Amino acid sequence: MSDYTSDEMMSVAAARTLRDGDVCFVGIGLPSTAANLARRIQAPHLVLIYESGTLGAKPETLPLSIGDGELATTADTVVSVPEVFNYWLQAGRIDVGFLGAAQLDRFANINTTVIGGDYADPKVRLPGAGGAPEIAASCREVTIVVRQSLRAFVEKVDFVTSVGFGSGPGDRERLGLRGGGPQRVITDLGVLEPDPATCELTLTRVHPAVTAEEVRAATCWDLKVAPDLRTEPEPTERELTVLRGLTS
Amino acid sequence: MSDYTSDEMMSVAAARTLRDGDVCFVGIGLPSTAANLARRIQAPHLVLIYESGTLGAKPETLPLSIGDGELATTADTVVSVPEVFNYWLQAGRIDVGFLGAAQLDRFANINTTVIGGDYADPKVRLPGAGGAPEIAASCREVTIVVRQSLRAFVEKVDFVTSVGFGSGPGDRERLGLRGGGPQRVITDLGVLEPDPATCELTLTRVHPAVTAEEVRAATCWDLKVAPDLRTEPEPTERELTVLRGLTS
Amino acid sequence: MAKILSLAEGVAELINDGDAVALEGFTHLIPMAAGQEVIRQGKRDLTLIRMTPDLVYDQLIGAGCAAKLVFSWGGNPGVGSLHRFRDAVQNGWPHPLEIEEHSHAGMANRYVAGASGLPFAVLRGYSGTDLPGKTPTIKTITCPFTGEELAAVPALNPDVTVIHAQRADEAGNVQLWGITGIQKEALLAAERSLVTVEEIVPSLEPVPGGIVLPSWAVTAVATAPGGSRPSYAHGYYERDNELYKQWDAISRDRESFTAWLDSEVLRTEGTPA
Amino acid sequence: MAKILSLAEGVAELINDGDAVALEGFTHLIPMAAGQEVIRQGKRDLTLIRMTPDLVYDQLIGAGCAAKLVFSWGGNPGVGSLHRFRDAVQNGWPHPLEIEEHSHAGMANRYVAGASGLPFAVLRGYSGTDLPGKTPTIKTITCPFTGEELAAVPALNPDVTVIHAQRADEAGNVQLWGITGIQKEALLAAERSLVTVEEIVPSLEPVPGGIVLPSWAVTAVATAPGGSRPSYAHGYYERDNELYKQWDAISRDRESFTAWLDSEVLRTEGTPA
Repeated sequence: MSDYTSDEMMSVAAARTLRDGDVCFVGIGLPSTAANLARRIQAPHLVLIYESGTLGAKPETLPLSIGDGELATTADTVVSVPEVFNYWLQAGRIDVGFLGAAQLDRFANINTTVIGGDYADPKVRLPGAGGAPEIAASCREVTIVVRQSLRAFVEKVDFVTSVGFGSGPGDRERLGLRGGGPQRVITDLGVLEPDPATCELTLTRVHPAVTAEEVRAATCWDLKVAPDLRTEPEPTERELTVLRGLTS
Repeated sequence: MSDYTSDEMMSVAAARTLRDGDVCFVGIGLPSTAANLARRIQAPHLVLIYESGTLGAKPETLPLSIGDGELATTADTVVSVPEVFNYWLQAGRIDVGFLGAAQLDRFANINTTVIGGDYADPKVRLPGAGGAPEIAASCREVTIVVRQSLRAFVEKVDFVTSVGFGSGPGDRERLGLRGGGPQRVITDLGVLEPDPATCELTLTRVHPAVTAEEVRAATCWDLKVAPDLRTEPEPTERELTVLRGLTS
Repeated sequence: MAKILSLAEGVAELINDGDAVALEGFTHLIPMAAGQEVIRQGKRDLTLIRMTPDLVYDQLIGAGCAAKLVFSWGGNPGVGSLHRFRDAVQNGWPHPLEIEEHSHAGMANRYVAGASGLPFAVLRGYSGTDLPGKTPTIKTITCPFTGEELAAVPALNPDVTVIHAQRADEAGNVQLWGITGIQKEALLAAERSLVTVEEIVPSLEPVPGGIVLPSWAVTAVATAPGGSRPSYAHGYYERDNELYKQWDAISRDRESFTAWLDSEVLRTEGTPA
Repeated sequence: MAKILSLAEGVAELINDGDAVALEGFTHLIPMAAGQEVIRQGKRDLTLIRMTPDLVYDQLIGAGCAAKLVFSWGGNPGVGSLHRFRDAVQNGWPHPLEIEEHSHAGMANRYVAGASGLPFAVLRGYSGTDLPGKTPTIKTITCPFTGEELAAVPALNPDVTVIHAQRADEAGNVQLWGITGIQKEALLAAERSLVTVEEIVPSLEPVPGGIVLPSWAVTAVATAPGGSRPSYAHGYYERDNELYKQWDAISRDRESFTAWLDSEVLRTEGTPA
């Protein structure tokens, strides 16, 4: 096994969660990397949908934006932006949505809007919502990919841009959110999954050579650890080779 | 001047009302005949829109249906049916809508749904609304083309499929109808126009050799006649030649 | 991914008695062969949904397959009446037909809402007409920003939508072009879908004005060459306007219709009239 | 019918101080040259509407043209932040910027409502997020058929929409293809429209995946070759990803941005950076 970075481990772990044939709504950056890796390893029929309207894109190289030309030329079809949001996302046709986060809380609610100060006069103005609130609402399941740190894994997000499980069990149903919500958070340290009873994110896997205590130390809230905590297998040579080919 | 039929006179009179550059929402039958005649005479830049989604169709021959293949191949662009109704008709982009009628009343309300009996058990079941209610509502103006008879020009329509002026002045505004409503009714006997004050259809022109009394006799209500009643000029040789080329 | 089936298998597997079924295609690509297969398989109590019932539903209604019709324009385009539709509404033959009547704009927006996963659609429509008094699925809604009153209509979500397209590839991706009408919305609004195609090809070459429905959004594809005659398939064959005109005489009385049904549909095996 | 103008004439005639202006193009065909012409002409107090402000609005905001921004995602795609946007929101430089913030789905549907002549749109959106509390143009509406609560957003109807397209014909019919995004809706929603194009050709050959905006629905067309760089024009030139990355350094502080503005926009005549 060659050396690999924690970011590479994160991408590989994210890619492994995708099943062949899944229809996947892909954001740019780590999600796009993971989805394109999965398509070359265990999920050759993964259907990639970018919010620019490209359905079934099969890019050779990783796009920088969600609207690079190669996404259109390799897609099964290109539809308008209203159509991708209304006919494809909102209608519940997407199996997996990938999201990033600037801040995340124990119920997997996401902030990508403002940090510090208040909304009208923020300390840091982030890009905002984009497609995320409706991806979080409507996909059958959501995978969040984010580096684990005290800055990101907070007790309470400064702004709820996209809803995970709100304040706990029953909230998604009350809010009329028809997708299943976040089913996993993949970080550079491990994997967190919502507890089936409480919806609280729980550490279920650590990456090789990472301890549960290290993950807890990078989390503001008192992170629960699953009794059957497992270790994510190391990246295979094939995974690393393909990943590095994609990102080089 | 050659002989011509009253139907030919009706088509010619309808075609003459179209101005070059008008954007025209065309139904099949007499409206399509009139619009295609106008495009070959005084309105070469008339834009023909059929509800099948063909924008700017330029058919060589008269289509039998509103979705004949030639409409698509000659169109500037073909859009979906929801788009033609929402983005083009409802948004108020159409100058002139053409409508037919099975029954018509003095306020130019149209029935194409049922005649006699009641709605649940009609004497005659007609095709119904199609695009007409929203054409009548949204076009800047509407031209109705219909043969004049006691059967068609009734005191009160059995069913209001498409609104002309409702029960009189102010009704269109009250109903939220944003188009200007019917500006003329072209028949095989003459032309009726709404009185600017009362909205009541008034005979303003008769076709050659037709008298106002003949028109009144073919109308159930007490049809008013404009003080400056004029006679529609006979079809020109050119109009007849082109019309017969289209319909043969 | 879409399954590739025969037309008979597709109709048998996807359409059940009592289903709400939309056979769509706006003047172009009308799924006539599929309609006749539904007749041959003796499906009953169907709620038939379609903007323009056309010959395809005149045949299904006359053959006794329909309990209800949801529609917006029930004529023979450019010719006149649909006599089997009229006979069912006026005289209850072969049995009474419940109707739910809209305008084209209303029906189109109902399919859009259905395809979008919304329970209703908003439009400027029906205002001042007698339709809302007869059709309970037309209501009003107030704009929360301007206070304007507009029409609201519920989403259409058929159990099954059937459309005809020019072609599909071997993976079941469907391509159609020319007048594409309401087919995408009708298909995406449905629980299940059957697409008949002129041919299955190894791969789909892009066509100007064409749309592609991905295999994973389609339930089944079946080849049915000529499957929309006497409607047409742009690039394959033209509309048979003569047959539309002849339908007037065939369908005008019950006897001639029944004779046609017997000889052209019931005694054939998947060959469109 | 669309008038054929120069870019400078088009911006001068169509855009007034204080207008609500949408320069649209979703990642592809972003009207960069038009944005820089707006800067050169010193337009002020604009309400800038755009789903993804991108470099084009970072430049307009930094140059002091904007009073308000209506948007859904304000980042440099694949790179990071829009520093001029952040500086305006966080520090009020060069002057305070009012914001009206939505999601992509909300903005897209607002354009659809605008293009459709409706006062509002309905979507499944925003539920449970903090956006409705900060954005007064998000309300709820109840389905009159099911009783479900959904989000309602008001139509967007810009005074002017500007888009970039691959080409137009001499009559002013506009054609674009590749990722067509939200351009049709944004243009049809506006009172007036300006389309910059790579070239004007004698006639438009159909292109797979292409859309045509008829001349009579467009106010003015202006040629601007390379007019969407460093965004791209499918079939003409590719996205300049390096320039997107370099923008991060150029825009990061006020001095380097001002120097760039001075040398690349203000001292040039219609040549995009």
